[in-house]
Amino acid sequence: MNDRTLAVDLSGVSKSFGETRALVNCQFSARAGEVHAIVGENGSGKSTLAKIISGVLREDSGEVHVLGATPRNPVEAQALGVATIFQEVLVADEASVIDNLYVGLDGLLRRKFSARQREQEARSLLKRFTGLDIDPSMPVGTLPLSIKQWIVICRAILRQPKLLILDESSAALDLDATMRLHGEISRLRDAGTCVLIVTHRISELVRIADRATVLRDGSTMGVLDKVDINEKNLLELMTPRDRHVSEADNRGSSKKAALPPLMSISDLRSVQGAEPINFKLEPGTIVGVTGLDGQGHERFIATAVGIASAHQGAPLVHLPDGSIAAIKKLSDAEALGVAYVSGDRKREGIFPDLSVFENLALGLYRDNLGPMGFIQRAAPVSAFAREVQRFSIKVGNASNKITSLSGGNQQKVLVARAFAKKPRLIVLNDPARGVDLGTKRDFYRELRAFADDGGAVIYLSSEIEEFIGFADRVDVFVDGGIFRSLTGDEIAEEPILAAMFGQALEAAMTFDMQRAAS
Amino acid sequence: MTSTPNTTFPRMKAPARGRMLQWIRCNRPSVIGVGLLVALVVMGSLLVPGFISVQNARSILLLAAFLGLASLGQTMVALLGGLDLSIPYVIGAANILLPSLINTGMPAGLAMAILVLAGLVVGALNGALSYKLQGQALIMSLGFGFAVVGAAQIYTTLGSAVGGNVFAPIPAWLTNIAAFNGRFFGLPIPPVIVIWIAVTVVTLFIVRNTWFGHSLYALGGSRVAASRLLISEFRTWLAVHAISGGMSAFTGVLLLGFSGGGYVAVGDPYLFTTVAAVVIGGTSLLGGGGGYGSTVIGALVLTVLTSLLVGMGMSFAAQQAVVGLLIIPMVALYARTPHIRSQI
Amino acid sequence: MKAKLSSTLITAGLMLSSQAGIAAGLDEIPPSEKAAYERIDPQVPLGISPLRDFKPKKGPPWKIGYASNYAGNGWRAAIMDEFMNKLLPRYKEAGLVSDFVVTQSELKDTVQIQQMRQMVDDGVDAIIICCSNVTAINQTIEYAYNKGVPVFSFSGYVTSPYAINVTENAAAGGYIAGKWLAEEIGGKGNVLLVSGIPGFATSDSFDIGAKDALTAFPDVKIVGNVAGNWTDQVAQVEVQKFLATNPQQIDGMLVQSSSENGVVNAVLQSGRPLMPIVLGGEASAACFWRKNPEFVSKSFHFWPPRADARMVWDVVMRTLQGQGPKVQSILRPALPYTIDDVKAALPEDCDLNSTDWLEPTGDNWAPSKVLDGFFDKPSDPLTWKP
Amino acid sequence: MIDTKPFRSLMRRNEHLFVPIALFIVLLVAAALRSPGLFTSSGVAGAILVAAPLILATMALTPIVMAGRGSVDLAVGPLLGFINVTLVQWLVGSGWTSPVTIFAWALFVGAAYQVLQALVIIYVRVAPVIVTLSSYLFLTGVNLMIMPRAGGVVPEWMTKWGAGTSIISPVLFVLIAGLAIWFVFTRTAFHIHLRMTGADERMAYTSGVRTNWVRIGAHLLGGMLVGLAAICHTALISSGDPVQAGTYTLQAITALVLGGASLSGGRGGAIGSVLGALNMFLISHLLATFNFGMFSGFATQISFGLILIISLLINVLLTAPKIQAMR
Repeated sequence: MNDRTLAVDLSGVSKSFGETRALVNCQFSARAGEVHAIVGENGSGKSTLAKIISGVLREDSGEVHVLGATPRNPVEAQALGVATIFQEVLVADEASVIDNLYVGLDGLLRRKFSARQREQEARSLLKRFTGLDIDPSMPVGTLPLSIKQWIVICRAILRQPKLLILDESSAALDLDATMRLHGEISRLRDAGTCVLIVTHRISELVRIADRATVLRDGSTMGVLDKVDINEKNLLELMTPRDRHVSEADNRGSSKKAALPPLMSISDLRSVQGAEPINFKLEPGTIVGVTGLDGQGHERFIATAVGIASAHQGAPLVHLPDGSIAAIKKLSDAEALGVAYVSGDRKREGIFPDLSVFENLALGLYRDNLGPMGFIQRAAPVSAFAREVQRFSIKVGNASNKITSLSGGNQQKVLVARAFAKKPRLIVLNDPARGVDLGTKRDFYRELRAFADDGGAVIYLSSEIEEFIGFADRVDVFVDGGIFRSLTGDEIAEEPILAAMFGQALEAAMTFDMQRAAS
Repeated sequence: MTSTPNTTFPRMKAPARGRMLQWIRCNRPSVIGVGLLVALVVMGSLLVPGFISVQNARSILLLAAFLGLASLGQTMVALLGGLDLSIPYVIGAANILLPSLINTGMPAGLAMAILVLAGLVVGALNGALSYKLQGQALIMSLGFGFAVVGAAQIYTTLGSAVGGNVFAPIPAWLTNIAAFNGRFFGLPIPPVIVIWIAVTVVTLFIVRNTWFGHSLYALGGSRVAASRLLISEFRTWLAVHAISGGMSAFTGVLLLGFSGGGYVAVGDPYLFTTVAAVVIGGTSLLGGGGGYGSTVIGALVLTVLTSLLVGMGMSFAAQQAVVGLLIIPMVALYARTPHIRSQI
Repeated sequence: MKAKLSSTLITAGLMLSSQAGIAAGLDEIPPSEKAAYERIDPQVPLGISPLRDFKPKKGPPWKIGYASNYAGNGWRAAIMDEFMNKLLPRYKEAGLVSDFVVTQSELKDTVQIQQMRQMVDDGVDAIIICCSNVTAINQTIEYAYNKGVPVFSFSGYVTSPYAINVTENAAAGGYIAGKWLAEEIGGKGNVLLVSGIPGFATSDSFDIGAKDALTAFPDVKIVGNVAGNWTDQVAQVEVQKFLATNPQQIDGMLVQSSSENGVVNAVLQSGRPLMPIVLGGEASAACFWRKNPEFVSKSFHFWPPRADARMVWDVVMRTLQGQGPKVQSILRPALPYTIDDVKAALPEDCDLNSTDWLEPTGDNWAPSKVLDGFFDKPSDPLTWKP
Repeated sequence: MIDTKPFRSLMRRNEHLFVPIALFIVLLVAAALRSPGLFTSSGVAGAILVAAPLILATMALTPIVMAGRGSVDLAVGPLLGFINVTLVQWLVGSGWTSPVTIFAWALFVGAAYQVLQALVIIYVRVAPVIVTLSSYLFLTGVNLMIMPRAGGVVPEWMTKWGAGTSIISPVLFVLIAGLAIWFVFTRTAFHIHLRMTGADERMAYTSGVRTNWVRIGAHLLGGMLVGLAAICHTALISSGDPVQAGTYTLQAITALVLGGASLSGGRGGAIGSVLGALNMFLISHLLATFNFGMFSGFATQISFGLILIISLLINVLLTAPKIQAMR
């Protein structure tokens, strides 16, 4: 295996975080001068792999060879010629653009570049990628997220890497910018750089990757050459054969009668200057919400539950007694029977120090306060038993800390918390992020059952596949407004993709036709 | 012993032994704290003659009671990831204002109530102004402390020949509360110990059984997640600072019986010992874990340790050095910060 | 062992200081007052006064500064009262003093240094300090001296050669107190030493003297030492903490005055039987004594505040008037008093919480006649004519 | 047409200095009106003498705070005291009084202790505020064990330092030496590493900054400055004192905040710290002119408290709109 042309060569690498096994006897190799994709579902271990290659994490066992050595930390990796762009946009807001670009390039005491050189290089680099003339002495904190993303990319390019790792790094870029990034990647590849792209976005890598390694549950499932890189092959390797999403068809059984809506939104602007949003949600429907990153769909979800305030207008909830109330803040949503579940469970979901039971019960105590405001435990206890059953949560001991559960089970607890409140409408923000397919299937089944009982669901996801066979309608956001609402057979990958990129429906159809023909 | 509201789920199925291990794992700081306490008492009984005696136990409990009362607010603020450095100054201010008010002819009980109320108000104000500051909130509390104690000293010095400290006849019942030979309904227990026990029980009950208590832990665990459950960080932040101010004032007025007169520096030892009690008890200063039950253990450990060191002939200075050295291993046991590698 | 060591040190110190004294200014002292210079703390400077030929820059009337470093006890309060309400009006009327500036540094040397320098720069004619750190402000005193501003330290000395110390002989006071206590407890037992503020002149001198006295009583053991800061509240807290953590028997309390009432209360609160305690002049403790006459046999004026204040004021005025102080340190001995003196001074229903002081009767502490002996051109400051 | 861009960017980078500079000017004007004596040569000399230890102690805190993780060093006062008492008790007591020895000892002890703290923070992974709290208690105790009460003498050559009669004084040179160390430090890449580490440690770490070395370096620099502060303090009080140096901790933190540094890291510098310490000095100087008498100590305390509160609130108001823009 010690091929000289191999920029990266990992064999038998394992890595665990406590109980969780992120990588199990994983094999991976990439050559100089190729674009190599690392693909897998969330939680398949691809980010862990990238971090081991870039020296941030150390393997528990196995062999790691990166550009002829084994980097023990980012400093060593960088000395070898590795540059990594991490998932999170890591910038120091208070520092200037120059400092953010050149950080880590100097010696411990000696500066390697003159101030003038830095200033010019920074200006021209940013001009090249963003097309904007940005003052490099500006503090980064005042710049928009997309520019920050470019700063992080430019930081890596400045290092003239022999190995460039992009870990889901185009998240904050629009289509045009993604194309420019891909151009840069091709240029680097042609100059002999090995480029690793870590992603779960199939469409992205179909276009650019020379080879792809697919991970599932921390192990290598296979390596595809350029000609074999297509959606079917990738999905086959990424997901266990017995658990394909399409098998679980939870689509609404029939067309709903024209019931009065549960929620209606008219002429709402969640972002200033965007197209006004009109949105209706009838009982029994599941509406998917999606868009490319930064297109306002996340902001819309936040506005719908009152976490963010709208720039204009407000979502209205139609109550059973016929009255209508507006959601202006989160407490309004709560009072009107609208529940919210976030997929970012580490940040806005779980309480890591509390038990499994408390994590669920915390959502219920306030509705069940007894005399003198004391907490009553009877109702939460029975709700807990009911929800554990419903979602078949593997709890172990309910008084264990929630962090003792797997990610999927943690997420189930959070969804169960929303269910336990018996809401009329559930809003979910990418709840299936990083959970296994079994859990996803449980979610789809229970959400469908909830809708069939007269509830309604708004479901945001960045993965198109999630909507297929599940959502009754998919609203695709572009530039802060709903670009297109898709229903029925339109809920398929190509039309949604086309809508996400702001293309006309016909274009999507021709695209589809062309594919069918080829 | 811990007050973390990790309610034991009613239908526990695990076998008894596993349950025990589980419990120990969940309450590791408390277990370590109690273990340390027992070890110190055993060492004391072996090394210091007269260590195991009613007299000594009473002394230790009395000193621990003051520390414990002063640390209540600190514990709650620490649960939210903050520190209240105004505690010693509020204690000092209350300690000089009470005799000053008594000198004006006000009944001592009324004066005490007014001061505790004033402490609550000052604490709430501190909380309101420091809320936005996050990392710098402790400096705000320090500034508040300076301002409060400065104002109190100016007030008490006006029209008095003594600067800072205040001399006044202290009612016998107030002295009795804090005296070593104090009696509680005829029992030879200084009432302040009973007060501490009562405060502890009430606090643990409230934290376990009210929305406020659960809010504390929820916010300490994850601010955003808590806000999604409509827990107001501002209100809770305000409340814990108010409690801290109120408890500091309460400790200050109780200490009057101990000091025999208004003595502004009576609170000084509590600047860092309250933090030490909180930390040794096992409440993480990063927010989230621990609780007042832990702090009670921490206060007892600190006081027993001090008594042991004195008994072994160590000077005050040496005691302080030993306490300082003890803090790092204790924190390293249960509140290490994660390695940067795991934060990316 | 320790006691022995310190006693050797003291003896050595005594010899040294007396030699220096003979060489320098001790023969300038009126023979009748030489007794006050026995058992002196070896660090007290005894040279010829640097201000013998002092002439003020201007005046009268003069502007006097009082750089106080503490205000938290009744003793300091009594001094302030004497300065502000008794002496100042009288000397203003006589046209000798125009202004009296007070600062307070809360026991922080650096703050006191700043305040004193500021006083000099703002043009005071003399500075009074009290019971401060022995060496920390020496540079500042020199600074003041070079700008023509003499500094007077009362109730405590500084080692600077440029200051005049007007003080009681605290080491001798400590010796008397220690000897009395040892005898009072029958020459045998455990003693707790309650110091003033360690590192400050009077406190250290007193302790040196007290320990020296106890070397004569090998069965008397000092089992602990706490700092009472010359403040009842501090002493009460510290003694209570000591008693709480030390189960052993305590037979006597060697207390520096201005905290004796706190110590008495601490013992009462601890539930232990009352043991002999060294009393100074606090009216509160004296009142307790009046009500419990068997408590102790004797008490002492170690540093009566009002008399001390009058003495330093007198010396400041005389120096500014160019009367020429002969020596660096003007010392007074401790004065004993008995329960009869207390009965004469306090009514039967006296106040146990009083903040007053018992003072030596009349002019006993520093009679004009005696002070005259310390100056080259003596004259009563109030009747002095330029 | 004048190019205002460099000026604007300078302004932007130094926004946090607006408040301390404004306060400094106001205080100077007030001092000129109330106490012209301050502006004489001996007035300035005295100011340098008295303010030098606080200025240096505040500067010592600066790199440590800049390194982030909320690492305000609570132990700076007791460490200053430790150097002070060991100088007087051990060195002078053993006859080692040459300036070289004294300076070497002060710098070495300060740096060594701070590096020790850095190592505990890095490898034991205990939050800095707890490490320094532990140090505070430990050193306060140790200082009293080394020297139970104030006293002792300083070396012969140092006794003259405390006079403070002319502006050009040894203390001024020590102060300049401290500023020079700082200036040299800001010219190196280490300064950028420090700022970046404090601003976002994860970013710095992944970008190849040796964050552990940076933290050690920050403490090393801080320790050397504590050593210089201790020398100035020792010269000021011409003796050893186990207790009083402890008060520098709270004073220096106050001065640091008054100087516009952010305790959350990344922001701060010598100019701000020096201004903060000078403002503290000027405030107490001004208050002393009012003849508060017995109140003077209390008036100073309440003023420090109120100014600290106001200064923090102004900082919040200045930075609040920016944070919102970021979201």
